[in-house]
Amino acid sequence: MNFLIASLITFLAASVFSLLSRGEKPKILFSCFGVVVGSLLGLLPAVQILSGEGSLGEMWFSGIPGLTLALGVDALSAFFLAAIFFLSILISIYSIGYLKGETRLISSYPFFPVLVGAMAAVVMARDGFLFLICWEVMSLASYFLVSVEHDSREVRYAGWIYLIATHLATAFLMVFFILLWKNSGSFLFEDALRRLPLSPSLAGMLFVFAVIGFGTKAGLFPFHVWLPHAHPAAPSPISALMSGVMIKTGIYGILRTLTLVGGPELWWGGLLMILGMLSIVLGILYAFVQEDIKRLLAYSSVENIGIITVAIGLGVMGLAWPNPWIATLGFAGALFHIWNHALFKGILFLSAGNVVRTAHTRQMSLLGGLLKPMPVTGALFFVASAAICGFPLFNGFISEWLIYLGLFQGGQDFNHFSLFLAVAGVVALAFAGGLAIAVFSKAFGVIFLGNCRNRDITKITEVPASMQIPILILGLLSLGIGFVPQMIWGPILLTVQSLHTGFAIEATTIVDSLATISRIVAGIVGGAAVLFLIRYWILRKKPVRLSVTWDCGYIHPTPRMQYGAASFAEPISTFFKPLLKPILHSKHFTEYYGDLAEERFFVPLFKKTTRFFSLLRRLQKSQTQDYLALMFVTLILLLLWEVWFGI
Amino acid sequence: MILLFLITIPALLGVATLFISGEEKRKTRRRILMLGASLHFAGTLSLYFSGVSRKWNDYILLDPLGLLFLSITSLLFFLVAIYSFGYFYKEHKPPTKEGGTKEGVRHLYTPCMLFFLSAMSLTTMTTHLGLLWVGIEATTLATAPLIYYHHHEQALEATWKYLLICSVGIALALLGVFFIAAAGKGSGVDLFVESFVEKAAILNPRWLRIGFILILVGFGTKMGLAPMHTWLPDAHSEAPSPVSALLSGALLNAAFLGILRCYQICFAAHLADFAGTLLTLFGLVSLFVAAVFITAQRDYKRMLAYSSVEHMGILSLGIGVGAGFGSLLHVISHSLTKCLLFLLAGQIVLTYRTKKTTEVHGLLRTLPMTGILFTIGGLAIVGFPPFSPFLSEFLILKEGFAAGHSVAMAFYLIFLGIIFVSMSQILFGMLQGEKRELPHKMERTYLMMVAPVFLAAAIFLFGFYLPAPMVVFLNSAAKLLGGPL
Amino acid sequence: MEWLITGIILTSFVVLGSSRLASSIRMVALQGGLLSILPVLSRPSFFDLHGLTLFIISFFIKTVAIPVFLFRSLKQAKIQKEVEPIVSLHLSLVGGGAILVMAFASLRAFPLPTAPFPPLIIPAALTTVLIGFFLLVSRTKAITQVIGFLILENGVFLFGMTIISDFPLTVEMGVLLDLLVGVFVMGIIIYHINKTFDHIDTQALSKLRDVE
Amino acid sequence: MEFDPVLWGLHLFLLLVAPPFFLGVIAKTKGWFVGRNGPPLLQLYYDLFKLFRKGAVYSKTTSSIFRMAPAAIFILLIFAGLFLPIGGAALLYFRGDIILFAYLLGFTRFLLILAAMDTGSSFEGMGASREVTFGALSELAFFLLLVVLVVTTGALSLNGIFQWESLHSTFKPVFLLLFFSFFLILLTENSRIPIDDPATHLELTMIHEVMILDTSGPDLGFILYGASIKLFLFMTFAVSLLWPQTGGWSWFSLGFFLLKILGVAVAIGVVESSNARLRLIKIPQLLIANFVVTIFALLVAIFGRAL
Repeated sequence: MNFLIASLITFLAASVFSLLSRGEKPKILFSCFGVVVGSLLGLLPAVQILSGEGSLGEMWFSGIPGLTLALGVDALSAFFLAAIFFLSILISIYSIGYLKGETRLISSYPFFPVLVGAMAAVVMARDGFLFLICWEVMSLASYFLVSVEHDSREVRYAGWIYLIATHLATAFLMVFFILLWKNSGSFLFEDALRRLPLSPSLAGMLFVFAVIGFGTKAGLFPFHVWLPHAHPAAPSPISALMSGVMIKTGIYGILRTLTLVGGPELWWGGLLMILGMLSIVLGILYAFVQEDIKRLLAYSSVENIGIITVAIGLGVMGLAWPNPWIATLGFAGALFHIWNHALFKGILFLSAGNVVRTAHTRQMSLLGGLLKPMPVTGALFFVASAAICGFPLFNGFISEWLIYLGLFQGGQDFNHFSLFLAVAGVVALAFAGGLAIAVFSKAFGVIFLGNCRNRDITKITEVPASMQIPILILGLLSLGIGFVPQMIWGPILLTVQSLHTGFAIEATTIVDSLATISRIVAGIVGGAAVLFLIRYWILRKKPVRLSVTWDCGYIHPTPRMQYGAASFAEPISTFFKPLLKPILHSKHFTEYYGDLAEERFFVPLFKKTTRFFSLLRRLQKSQTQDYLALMFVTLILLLLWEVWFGI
Repeated sequence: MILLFLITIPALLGVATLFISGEEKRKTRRRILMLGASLHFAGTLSLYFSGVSRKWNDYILLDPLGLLFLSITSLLFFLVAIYSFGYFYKEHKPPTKEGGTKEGVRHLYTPCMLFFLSAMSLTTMTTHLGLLWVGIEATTLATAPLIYYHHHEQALEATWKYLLICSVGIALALLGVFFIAAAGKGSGVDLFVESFVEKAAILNPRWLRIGFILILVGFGTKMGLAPMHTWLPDAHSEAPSPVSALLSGALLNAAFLGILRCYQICFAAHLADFAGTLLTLFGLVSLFVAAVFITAQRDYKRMLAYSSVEHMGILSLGIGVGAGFGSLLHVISHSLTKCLLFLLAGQIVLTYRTKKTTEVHGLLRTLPMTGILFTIGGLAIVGFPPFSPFLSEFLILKEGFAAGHSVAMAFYLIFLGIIFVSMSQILFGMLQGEKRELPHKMERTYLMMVAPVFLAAAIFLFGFYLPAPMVVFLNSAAKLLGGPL
Repeated sequence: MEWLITGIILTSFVVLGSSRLASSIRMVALQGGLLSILPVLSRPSFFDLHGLTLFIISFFIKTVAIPVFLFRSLKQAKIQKEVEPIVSLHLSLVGGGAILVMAFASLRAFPLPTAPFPPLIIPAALTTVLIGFFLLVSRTKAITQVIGFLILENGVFLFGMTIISDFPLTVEMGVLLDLLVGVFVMGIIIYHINKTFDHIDTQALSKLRDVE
Repeated sequence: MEFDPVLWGLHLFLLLVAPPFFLGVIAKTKGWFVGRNGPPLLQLYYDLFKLFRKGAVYSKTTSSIFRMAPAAIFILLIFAGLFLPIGGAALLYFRGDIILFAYLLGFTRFLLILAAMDTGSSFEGMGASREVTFGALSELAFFLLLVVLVVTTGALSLNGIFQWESLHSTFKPVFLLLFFSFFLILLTENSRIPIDDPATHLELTMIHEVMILDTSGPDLGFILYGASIKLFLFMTFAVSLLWPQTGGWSWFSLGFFLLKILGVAVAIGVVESSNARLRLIKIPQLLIANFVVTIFALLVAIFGRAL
């Protein structure tokens, strides 16, 4: 625990020093190295706990009577802590390179340690009040980082949407914790645990509140609207951090809720699965039609959060049936995917950051052919794309495999409603799998392959090493987990078991299967190596010529005639037009795909409310007489009520 | 003795200042203001040390509730006095159409401020209903010239409305006092709250209820509860910013104290349900009205004024659902935060020469210090942790749910949400954006920054930590209202 | 005492039906005078110190100071001498009648002990308060609103009579003083309104609002 | 899973040698239908032999992705083949290998698309775009089909599914539905008429062929070889679905298996000859219809299980 406290203090100190110091260098130094040091300090106990050395006790501090601030770490917290600290280290190293010359970002970077610290504190919080405070501090810190470039209108809008989404969601969490408090008389989690089981209606209500509150942060449909705005607006390392770990704190919240409100019911899992499937399907569809690379990645995060949620929903249904095998597969798949998504989404956002940094545009249709000038970035983007599509060899496959396995098992063991959901889950996942190929072949293909579509950016060079190495580490880890998935199975199983006492299954079958997969992957790599050698040997003596791409008889093709992002997406977007609702911007001759939840629900809701209010405002006549009459009428009404009350 | 001293010293200084007129004596007047503020603040502080009697005679005495309000007033007054030095210095310097003032009433600023302080002290230091009423009426009269400070048409209109509506309100409150007195007629009570509480069992509930309604409407007008709040946005937006800060931070509290005193009686007479329902109702209506008018608001001082309506609604709601501790804490939170915001708004008015939200952009880049403090204040006022309004609003929510007022709490949250959405849009619209080069950029008046920095630090600290004595003290005050933590 | 109370009600009605400002002010002065005699009559002996002091002060304020002050501002402001009601005078009178009926009808609902005073005092107070309110709402000129406020205040004072024995003198004096200062400040404001707008019609005072 | 060298050798041998032959069968069938001789049965072997001896021409635009993709695709297909029972039991199996199988195939598609986009040609980009569209739809149907199989058989590996008892003993209508559904997937995935036309190069209707316009030499060889293997895998799947292997492995069963594959190849030839290529916008409709058929099969399977 001391290490973790020290780590939190380090973050705080880093932020304060960075805020107070003058000049760019010390500011960068304090904020980035502070995070590195703090994260390393925190990583140690987290890893220790995950290797099975029990949980850490609680620390208490009470500033206000009745509201204690308690910290503690169990396996679930440690699992998230490890992800948070690990990614933070790499991102802060990346930031050192990224920050050079970004004056405005540097002056906002003291919020970076605050954000990391708040995330850590959120997962360490052991009482509702501290949780809420950390939760909002986390939102605020990330808000300020998102809206660094607030000179631009879009960024302001994005920041605002993010702020209101997260704060309104917190209202649900406030109610959640207060209802929990009402039941147990204390905000401490352990007291809440002592009062289990809750009445089914209360537990159900709590669960729904938690899903709304945490789902918003996680980016679950239809509460995801802030996400596609915030990610493009934020600087790339921040997008990576937010997408990689911050939105996972929402998932943490849902998992923590499951431990707090007791034995789950079947419909909880159903709710999660339905929301998850909606997120998957719509997330991947929207991702596919995006022109902006970071918006694409943001929607892809929505999809992946959907996958995680489906897995948790499956786990919950497994618990409710009860079917420990499915429950284990569901929860393990979710946790595994959380790690995996942190890895490959980290790579994707950071390498997208490299691209944006060098090419100064996020529009994919203005890019192309960047693999040659930026080989490292490109290669890693490829690795991450393959991983996020869930191909074997890469880490993404393992988690998707676990989740599929659970869903298939559900198709076998479940009945009625749950069976239907399990099957629908497979379909949704398959749909996402097929479209993920589309999305990431588009992203990688349009940005890194072919010719550059914009002549202005032909003089692109690779970014400095400090911006390559963190991505490289992430990429190696992504491959490593794909090769030897067993290596993090232990911690995951430990975490799953800490979620619920009912997990008594031996998971050796899974370990065996993972070992088989590992061997197959090795075989594929070996086979590929052999084939490459053969190919090399064949071509060694033969004439190999370089020429232009065959133009099918057309003489003067220009790079701008290549298939671009929009044309690539055309067949599918035509097919799904009813869901996508493209809005034609006649001024720019472009199509913009509005978000279903945003355009059809939130924007009209806000507009209607505003209009209603403006009607009400019109009643204000601003005459003294009217004001007095209003007062008088109020008085008379109250007196009449009193007379009625009195009788 | 100190109590008497707290009432009379400002008054005497005020009378003395009346004779120091003329533009050239401006500095002298400000110094006297500072002197009065410091003496009062010192006196208030000394009350916290044991050995100082909190009772002068039957009429002038301080219970915990009074001490709470007195301390807030004294502190805010002290801070505003410091701020005034810089503010009026700057406001005077570049003579423009908006900010410029005519000679004549300006010399009334200091005496009226001091009279206001005196009246406020009287209000907090008595449990006698009649004297309380006198104190509150006196605050109205003392602040009217302050609102009229700028002497232009709008100021005149605001002052007229303020004076007339509040006077009518206070007349109703007087009627309410009579009704409460009538409730105890024949049972040998005098007009002290304590004696009513003592004899609560034999009070006529009918008269008590009518009396409470009248008091609620009457003092509610002064406090700014909707739908009697109508004067408030006008007065707050037209008054000079230090005055707005005091109006919002201190004056509204005085009326709230008036209502609390009557609630004390109702509570003792087992009418807590009745009074609570009314307070809850007014709280929710105020929240709703504030939400309606904050949305798409074009004048940021009016927005802050409506936010005061909102927070008065929260206070009323808090007492109504039985969250005594939370409400009293919210009194502190709101006073500090709103004072901070109005003081900064003054800074912004001076720099941008406009009160329109659409014309203020890029505050964070143009005036970094003001911008940062305004961000803190803005986030605090919309209920973001880790600032103290969040804590108090959270406590109210918690107690509300605990007492089973789920529906009221749901509306509370919805209205807070709407206000948050509207207000954050306006606030961040002002804060963010490109840097503006303005002709009147004069941020570095340290005197004007002392108070905001102090206030920001205080609301931050109280967001997650309340000193133990403060908790004890708030609890003893909340016990009078039946809602200790 | 019934005579006095009836007189108070009647004066309110005269103000309600009067079209000239000067006569309105005079009537308010008269009402104040009647009101200040009332407590003296309620005492066992005429030379009771409490009652006498109150009589002197309230008589001075209500019948002398305030009307004089109002006349002064009327003269200074050079305002038109008409009342300019929103609701016509006839209708006002009808409304006043309705208020009176209502007040008497509600007598049953207010069974207050009025000990030294006749029970008539309660509906009278109520009528006066309501008529004051009615004037406030239905007249446009600032000075008529002050008059309305004064009548409202008189009604409250009348009500206060019933429990006068419970009031210590200091507080009553404070009440009256506040009233005086309040009207005084209002008078200044009226003066300023007139200077700024060339009239004291409060309908001009409606610039401050949230919609444009 | 014991390691049996003979079995492994034979299995691999079949996987590597047999596929080009069946493409010849299809071509022959088609030729026969239009009343011509058609190309020789072993034509693809000659082609491959020729290609692997050639040099190559690369576009200057292309990067290493373009060069490495064909071989990688080939090896991925080979490994996918290890999970299918070819004339007996599969070489490798574990719980959940169906997912691995599907994703290996998905990976090949991803690589092929990227290789096409690497050339920077608008034609190949177009092909990639179409491939990705139809691929996504057919993958959806394929997974649903897998669900039906898992629900009916209770097994989670391809081997387990095709060794399942009642798949052998009683013939259920579900499997007929599934077979039709899968046959359409087969046609889509392997670019056969009516979805695609493997014979054309320069029509605006093509999908698969246009993506490999720039590929030459051994790389083209890998692609063509791989395509034939993929077709072979799909035919194996189809055959196992309709008429699975009974008993253990024997020379007889192997021969029988090859005969069945031959039948499927002829069937493909017949379908290709008797149908015109669909208009491009009709294809998604066809695939959705296919999806609906699979859902029908799923319902039949679920309610059949409940009985």
